[in-house]
Amino acid sequence: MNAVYGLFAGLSALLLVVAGFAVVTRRHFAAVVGFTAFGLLLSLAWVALAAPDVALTEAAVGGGVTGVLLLSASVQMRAKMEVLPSWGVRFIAAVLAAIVTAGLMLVVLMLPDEAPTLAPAAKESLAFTGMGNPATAVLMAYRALDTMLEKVVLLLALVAVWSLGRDHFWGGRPDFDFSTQTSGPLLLLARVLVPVGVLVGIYLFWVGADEPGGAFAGGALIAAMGLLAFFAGVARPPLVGSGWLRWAVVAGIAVFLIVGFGGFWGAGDFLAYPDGLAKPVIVVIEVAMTLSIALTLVLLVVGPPGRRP
Amino acid sequence: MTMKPFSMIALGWPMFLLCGLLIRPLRKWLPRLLWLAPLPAFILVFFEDVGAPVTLLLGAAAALWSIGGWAVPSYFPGGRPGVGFIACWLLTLTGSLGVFLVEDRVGFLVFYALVSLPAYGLVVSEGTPPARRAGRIYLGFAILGENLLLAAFVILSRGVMPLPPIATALLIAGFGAKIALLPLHFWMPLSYTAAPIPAAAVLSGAAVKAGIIGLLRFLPMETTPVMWGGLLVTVGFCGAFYGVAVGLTQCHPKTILAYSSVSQMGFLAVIIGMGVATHDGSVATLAAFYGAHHVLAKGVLFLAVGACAARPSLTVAPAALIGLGLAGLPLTGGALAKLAVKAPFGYGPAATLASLSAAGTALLMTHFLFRLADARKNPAVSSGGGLAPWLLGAVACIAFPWVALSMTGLSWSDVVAPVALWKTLWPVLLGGTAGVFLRRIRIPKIPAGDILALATPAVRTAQGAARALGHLDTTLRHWPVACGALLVIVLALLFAAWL
Amino acid sequence: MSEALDVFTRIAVSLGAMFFLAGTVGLLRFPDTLSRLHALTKADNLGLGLIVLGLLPQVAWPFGALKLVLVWVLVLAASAASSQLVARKVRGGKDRS
Amino acid sequence: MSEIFGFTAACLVGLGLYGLIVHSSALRKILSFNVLGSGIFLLLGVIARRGAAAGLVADPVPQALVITGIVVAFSATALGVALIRRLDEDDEEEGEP
Amino acid sequence: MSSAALLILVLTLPVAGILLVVVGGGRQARGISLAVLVGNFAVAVGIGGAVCRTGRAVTYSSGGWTAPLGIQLRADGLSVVMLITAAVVALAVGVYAPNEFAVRRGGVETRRSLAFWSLLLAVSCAMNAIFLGNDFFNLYVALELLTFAAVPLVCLTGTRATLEAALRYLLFALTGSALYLLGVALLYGNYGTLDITKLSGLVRYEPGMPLWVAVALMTSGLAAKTALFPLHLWLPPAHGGAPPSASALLSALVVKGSFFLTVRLWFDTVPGQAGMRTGQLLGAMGAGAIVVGGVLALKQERLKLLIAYSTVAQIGYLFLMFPLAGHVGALSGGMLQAAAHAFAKASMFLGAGLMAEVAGSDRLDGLRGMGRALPLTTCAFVLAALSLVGVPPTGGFMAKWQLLSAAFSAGQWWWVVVILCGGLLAGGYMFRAVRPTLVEGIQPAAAIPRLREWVVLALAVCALLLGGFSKKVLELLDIGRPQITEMRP
Repeated sequence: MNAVYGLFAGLSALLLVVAGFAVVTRRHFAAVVGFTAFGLLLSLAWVALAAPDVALTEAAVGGGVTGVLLLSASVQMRAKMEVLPSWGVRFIAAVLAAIVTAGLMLVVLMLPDEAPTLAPAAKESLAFTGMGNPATAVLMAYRALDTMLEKVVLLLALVAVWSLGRDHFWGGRPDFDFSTQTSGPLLLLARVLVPVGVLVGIYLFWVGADEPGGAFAGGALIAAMGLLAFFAGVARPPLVGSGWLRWAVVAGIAVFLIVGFGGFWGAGDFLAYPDGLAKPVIVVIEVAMTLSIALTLVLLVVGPPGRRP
Repeated sequence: MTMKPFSMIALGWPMFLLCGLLIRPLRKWLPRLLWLAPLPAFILVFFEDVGAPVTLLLGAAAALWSIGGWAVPSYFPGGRPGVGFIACWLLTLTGSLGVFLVEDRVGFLVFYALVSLPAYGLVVSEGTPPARRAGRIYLGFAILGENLLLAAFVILSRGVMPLPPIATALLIAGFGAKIALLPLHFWMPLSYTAAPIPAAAVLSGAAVKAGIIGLLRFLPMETTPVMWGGLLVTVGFCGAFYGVAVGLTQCHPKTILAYSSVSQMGFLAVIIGMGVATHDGSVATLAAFYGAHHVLAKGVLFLAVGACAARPSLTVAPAALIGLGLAGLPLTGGALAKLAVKAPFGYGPAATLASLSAAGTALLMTHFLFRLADARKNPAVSSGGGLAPWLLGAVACIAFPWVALSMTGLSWSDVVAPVALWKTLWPVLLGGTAGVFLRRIRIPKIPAGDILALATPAVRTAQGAARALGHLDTTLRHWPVACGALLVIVLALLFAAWL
Repeated sequence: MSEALDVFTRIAVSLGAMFFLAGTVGLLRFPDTLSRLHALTKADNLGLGLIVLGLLPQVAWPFGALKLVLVWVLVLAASAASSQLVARKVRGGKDRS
Repeated sequence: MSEIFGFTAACLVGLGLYGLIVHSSALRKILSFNVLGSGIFLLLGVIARRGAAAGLVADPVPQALVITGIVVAFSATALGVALIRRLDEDDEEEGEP
Repeated sequence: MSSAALLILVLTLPVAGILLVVVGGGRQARGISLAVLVGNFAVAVGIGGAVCRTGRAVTYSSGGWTAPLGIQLRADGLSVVMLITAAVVALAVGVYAPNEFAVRRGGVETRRSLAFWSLLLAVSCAMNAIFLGNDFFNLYVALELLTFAAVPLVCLTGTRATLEAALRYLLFALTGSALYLLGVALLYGNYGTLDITKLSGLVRYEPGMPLWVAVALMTSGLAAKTALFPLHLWLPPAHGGAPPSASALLSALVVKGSFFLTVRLWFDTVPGQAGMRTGQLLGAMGAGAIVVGGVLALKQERLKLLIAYSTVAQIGYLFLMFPLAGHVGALSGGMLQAAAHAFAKASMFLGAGLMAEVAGSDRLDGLRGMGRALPLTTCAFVLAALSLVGVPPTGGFMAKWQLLSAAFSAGQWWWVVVILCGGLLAGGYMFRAVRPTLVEGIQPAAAIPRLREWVVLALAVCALLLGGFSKKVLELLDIGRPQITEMRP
């Protein structure tokens, strides 16, 4: 047991060091690299906390796609070094942050000994949903409304990112052009890794009902493959104005809504799943959602249209 | 808002006329129809029982609005004031009549706002820089008064008995701002000087009485603590004499009339204060009688300023009658008003002061009459017009108190008794003589708005404070500062909740 | 039997971990990018291979094992490609000049 | 164990807040925001782990909240980065002519 | 479907609208959006009817999963008033939205048309979700949805200044929501539920330091998103720089979202439990907002910035309800103020947009002659200003009346002074905004469709009517409130 404690303590220390480096260093690029490493380490922490679903999501998003996003911004930035405020400001900020941290630590220690939990309730209702993975049950059944709203958030973020383009590029392709030095290895990687990766992504979402995985982790993996394909120049980002793209982007929420209102007819409530059909219906939603998530994530990273249609 | 059905008609009618502004062909005719606007309210006075004070004040106010409305076209080129002027006129009119008719508190505040705020449009309608300045100051006071009254009314509506002193203080301050009680008076000379003559007439005569009816209604004489009566009497007398003193230094007839209003409103406050001090509710009717006479007299005197430029021969003599009447010239309506309010003053020092203030009024009116006569040689002072309304108004002003005398409990024989005649005559003689002598002395000029000149340092301080707040805003809007403030707020909230 | 397999797992995973350690030391100690890269890829690929090998007896046959091997192969491909890219980037400047 | 990660979460929150206050460039603020967010998520993870009951190793509800939260935080990052990139492009265009 | 299902309908209808706009491209965006907004309004009124009829709060659990495991939606009097307000404002903005957001001739979608209409619907959706939410995490997602809808609205024109304003807004709002989420996490850790109704029952018996840490974090996070002084750094540039229809949404609705959540937190979750000082602290910040916002508004030379600073000041009034909590009039006064400000401010921003279109800029000294050029708009402008100043019988007046009443009943006279000073300042800055429009002057001829002017006027009239019907509104606000059992000493 002590060894496990030591391991966790070491992991925590490593996390803090890397995060501290990412926050404190003056070089933007280094900070972003540090943050990506932090994301990967964090997913280890999630495994330690018995949250494999979160670990997968964190690895795909926190360490993966977010890293790419931040990297793309840091590469483009003209200033490579951060201009920090005066010593006094930093000191006051550090004191304030330290007080908050200390307070939080105190609160962590004061958390009730008998932790209040919804685990029994979740477990009890698990049978109705026909799923084996309680986290997925929470996401897709108990708190499905959250998940739907969250997908709207994602879609809206896409609209928001698109709205940052320029008027004359509207309808065109995002300008995500890193293929100036397309090279053999990258090409090879794209050709080999992308199909396998997409397969793994689909697998992740498929097993998500019963095992760690789920639509978001799967979608994020597929998105990463898409980005790799763009990097290697194997594929081009789609036209923002194209019809299929729009349909694909909204598919997840649309199916959600259809199933939701179907619930009135089938089970008397919005987003209620008919007895025995819960799992297939959820899988249908997840198929559409995985597609939409993958596409939306890719589009979020490649940014607004930057070339004339 | 609660009121009697006929009151709704009386107040709906001007609003209906206002809607006429939306119809383009009607717009041309509306200025000529303004005199019709207050008529339903005027008719209402004769058959609806609204209580003696309201009957007196409302009747006089409606009559003045009608006369003033008749005079409006003659003061504007082509007889067509701007749409804004008409709208403001009708809105102010509605408010001015509405404060007498509405029965609930919120409704009173609504009409009070209506009589106060749109009048800004009347004050600034000439668009000159002094008019705009006067308008700004007027509006500031209107909003100040409105806010004070809001607070007072909220306390009133909580129904706590006895009324907390702060509520009474707020009421007096709020209505005091409207009736230009010292030291909240300086907006009055500025705005009456700036406003066109018919507007100045209705504002000084009718609109200002919203404050009087407010004091009468919300400071019931029977129950308000005596102390407040004393305060009103003191402040009122100060205003009565101060108005005369500063008025004497003025040249422009409109400004002199405005200072006379300051003085007269002060005197009215004294009457109300006497009522409060003696817990005698009947004084309300007497105060209303005095006020009603002032409605017509002051309004008509403003019209005289315009009429004088057109036909001096038909103006100066009646104006002298009315002006000195304000001071109590025997057998005029003003004398009746003065006699009516004799009773509450008794025979003590208050009575002496009252007589002295009447002498002061006579002095100021003499000064006004000289200036009026001078002004006809100086066309810059006023553009002429409105002869017929002026004459009608003059007749109404002289006749009205005789008609309404019975409401005060005085009889004809009381007012023609030699003692009564002498009582009202000597202050007039004293003041008039002093006025004639004063004409030979050069009096130092004080700018209209008197103590406003002293406000400059205060304004500078305020500007400095505003600049400081601007710097504060700039500092707080720095990212690290705001972010740090956020954390400080977290800690402060926690600290406050935890302790 | 299972105990022997457990012992094998322990040995193989520990060996793998040693290689990772060595790779990390190399990354920190070597003077230039290329040699760091060398240390890292060589050691890590081998280390991961040993760990996968060690874990094979512990997982369900055949899909679990297949997944593990797949993980190794994918990492191999990715690290090969990325180290190539890094190397090219390092040399890129010199080539052009 | 929950304390260890709980303290780590608190420190991450503090680090994130510090970064948010002192950094002047938006990119680093967004990065700090992500660190801050990670701290909060980790705290939820600790709460989930403490809530293990009824045969489940953790309370799945906070875990699901974290997954939703990660998506939301990512959306925020994407929007922020898009804004930064657009502003940088504008800078370049102004600089070039 | 029962009337409770209307709750889910009002949530999903705008979502469906967004999907249709994205799929249909900007081509039919306007038509779709207007249809959805009309439907949204109808459903909001329907919910209002249901709540009035039953005299109780209407609740709905999605999927039949009841709290604490599931998410409950709940419509009480507060929700209904704000729902209808938001629906009216959103619809008005939709009708007003100028041609720049319509589709170009030939049916080609433009960036702005797609973005504007979907963001408008998203604001509507997020507001509905916030007003109906009864689960703090669900509310977090709704709050973020609102932020992501609001930020791009700021920079729809794409100028550098607006982009910077948007970025600053985004970053500060994110900081705020992070603090909020931290508080939510602590609440869950201590009570094992995020359902407001359940929580309010639990915290009564087990208050303690963790609860107050959570409440402090959530409150300050929400205050940052509401731009409560001194956290208002982002508001003036964002609201002052956005296109007018966006500014109207931002000022009238978006800041009310996080404010509404604060109300839910303080009045529904921990009612009557915080000490005297917390309320006073929030009230003090509100007072600071009223004074600093008012003075800064007085100093502005541009109409839209003036209105933006007036929003800073008016937000201050909203927070005066917290020190007065527990006294009759505090809650209703604050909510009335929120609704009245929504109508009046939307009307002002939209009106300012029309004036800027005619005059070519929104500099105050360039607005002379507006009274003649845009009579209806000027009329609306005056009405809206009166409501903001608090002149009877407008909604703003009734709100102040309620707040003052609560202040007197609490014996906290200092808030009376603040409210009265605020009224004077408001009179001053609104005078500065309105006066030039009433002065004679010459404006270039510009064809403004009458409909747009009527929309502006209609909103101002709503602010006026809110005062006239305040009795009804006050009754409505009381429906579904937990009985106030304890009055604070």
